[in-house]
Amino acid sequence: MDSAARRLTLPASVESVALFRNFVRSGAVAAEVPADELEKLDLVLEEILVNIARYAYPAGNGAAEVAFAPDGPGKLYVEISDWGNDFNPLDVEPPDFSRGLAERPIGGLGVFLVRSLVSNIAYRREEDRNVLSFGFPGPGE
Amino acid sequence: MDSAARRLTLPASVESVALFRNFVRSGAVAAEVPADELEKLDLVLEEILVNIARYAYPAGNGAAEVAFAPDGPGKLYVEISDWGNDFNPLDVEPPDFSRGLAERPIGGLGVFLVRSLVSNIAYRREEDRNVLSFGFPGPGE
Amino acid sequence: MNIETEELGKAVLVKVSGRMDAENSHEFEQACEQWITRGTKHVIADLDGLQYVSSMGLRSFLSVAQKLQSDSGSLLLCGLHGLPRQVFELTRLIGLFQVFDTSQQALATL
Amino acid sequence: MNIETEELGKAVLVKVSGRMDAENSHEFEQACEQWITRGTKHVIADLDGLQYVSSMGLRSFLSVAQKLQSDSGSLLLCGLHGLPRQVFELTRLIGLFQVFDTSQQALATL
Ligand SMILES: Nc1ncnc2c1ncn2[C@@H]1O[C@H](COP(=O)(O)OP(=O)(O)O)[C@@H](O)[C@H]1O
Ligand SMILES: Nc1ncnc2c1ncn2[C@@H]1O[C@H](COP(=O)(O)OP(=O)(O)O)[C@@H](O)[C@H]1O
Repeated sequence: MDSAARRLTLPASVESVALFRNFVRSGAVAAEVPADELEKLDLVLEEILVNIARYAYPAGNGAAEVAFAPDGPGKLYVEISDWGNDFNPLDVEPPDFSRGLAERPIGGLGVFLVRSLVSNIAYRREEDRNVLSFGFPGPGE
Repeated sequence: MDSAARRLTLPASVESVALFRNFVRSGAVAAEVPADELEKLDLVLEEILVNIARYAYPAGNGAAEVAFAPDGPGKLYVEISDWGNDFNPLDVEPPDFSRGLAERPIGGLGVFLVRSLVSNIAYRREEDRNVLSFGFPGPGE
Repeated sequence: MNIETEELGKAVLVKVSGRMDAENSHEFEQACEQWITRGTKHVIADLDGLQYVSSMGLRSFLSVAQKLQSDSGSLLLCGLHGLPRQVFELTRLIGLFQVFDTSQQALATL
Repeated sequence: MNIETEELGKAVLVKVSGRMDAENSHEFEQACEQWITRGTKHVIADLDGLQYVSSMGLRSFLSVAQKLQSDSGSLLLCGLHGLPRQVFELTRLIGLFQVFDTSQQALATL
């Protein structure tokens, strides 16, 4: 990302999610992302960051990093990184929609929601870092 | 710095100073730095970050980064980086206190103030990055 | 998030408002489980005041619904709109729940 | 930062309160320069309400004092305390200015 990027690194914990959200929200407002898209952006950030907090560091403490830059009118480019287990969320299978209530697994919806709400999502492993990047807003439903 | 570090990167500009200050202040409060030291911490951050904004990037845009971690009870360890001109602020000569008002240079007090208010200040060049680190509060006057 | 509950005879009405996220969705689950252990069969979740729900909230809805169904009860939803409705639609959870406009309509089916 | 000015006969009183930093210290300089161009010789800066001053603020005080002195005037300070006093002391600027407790005391010396 170029020098217009903003970047925040915090411990990978559920408590950090609100700080990350406020950080990116300020950038989204500055980039004139439509106001009615901001809660969707919150949702995308929560899903990805809660997963990093829950799964990336089995041993406990590690960090998460969020960077963003404006990406044309009303658009934001976002990158989220961690230094945990090598993990590509784009490899997660979509939920099995054929199952009824009783058999429906309780989890497995977070990555699917993220993919539904952003554009140009991409994953790369960069040395010891997982980097997930995407554009926001998504293509619209 | 270990994984308890928080890190914020923003454009090197006077407008970013307030965001950096709030960021570090929240960490200082969490680390139980005494409340009456917080404005001194603001001052140290302003002096260093305004210098980066004014002098580090002659071509204009560049970034500044602030990281901190708790450092024992009531203490914070802080690192401030930029990717601009190779510059060691510890090489700056102290102000010439012998001059009277008319001959006194208008500038040259910022680095001196920083050195007076922090502890264990150190500079290192790390690849293309200037890193200034220090402990806060300083040793007391 | 704010939770208010009310007994309505055949069901318990649980009004959820505000933001339901990773930090607080367990509170909804706990509130429902207290009623379930006391013998409640049907819970009507009134989501009219709900602004935001993430997948951790969806987990809670699924988990409560499965518990109620396993004892021949049900979780009914009403007032779903805005982003929360979109989230239920995107994840197709909408098809697994009975969804009503108002709590009266939900109650009338029991 | 807030700036209020008042004519006191031989001097102009400039009350500065709040935080004087890199973003706003030029406002103090501008306020003083307006009076200087109108012929004011002495400025009394009342810093009783000043909580914070950084080196950019010190630059402004020095610059105004030098301008006044070059035309046989002076910048007098009063009400200096707390962190701003510490900053004037650390940088030894305190020895370059006449510093009083109150604006009356400053005015009485002119
Ligand atoms: N950052 C991560 N590191 C390792 N594994 C992950 C990460 N994020 C997600 N996963 C795995 O992918 C699965 C699907 O994630 P998700 O769709 O968010 O659903 P949920 O977390 O509710 O199970 C998780 O159950 C977990 O096994
Ligand atoms: N980050 C930096 N990069 C390059 N030069 C710097 C930097 N910081 C300070 N300097 C140089 O050091 C000098 C002293 O800085 P300082 O004590 O803050 O006083 P001032 O900025 O008011 O002159 C500056 O005038 C500038 O020439």
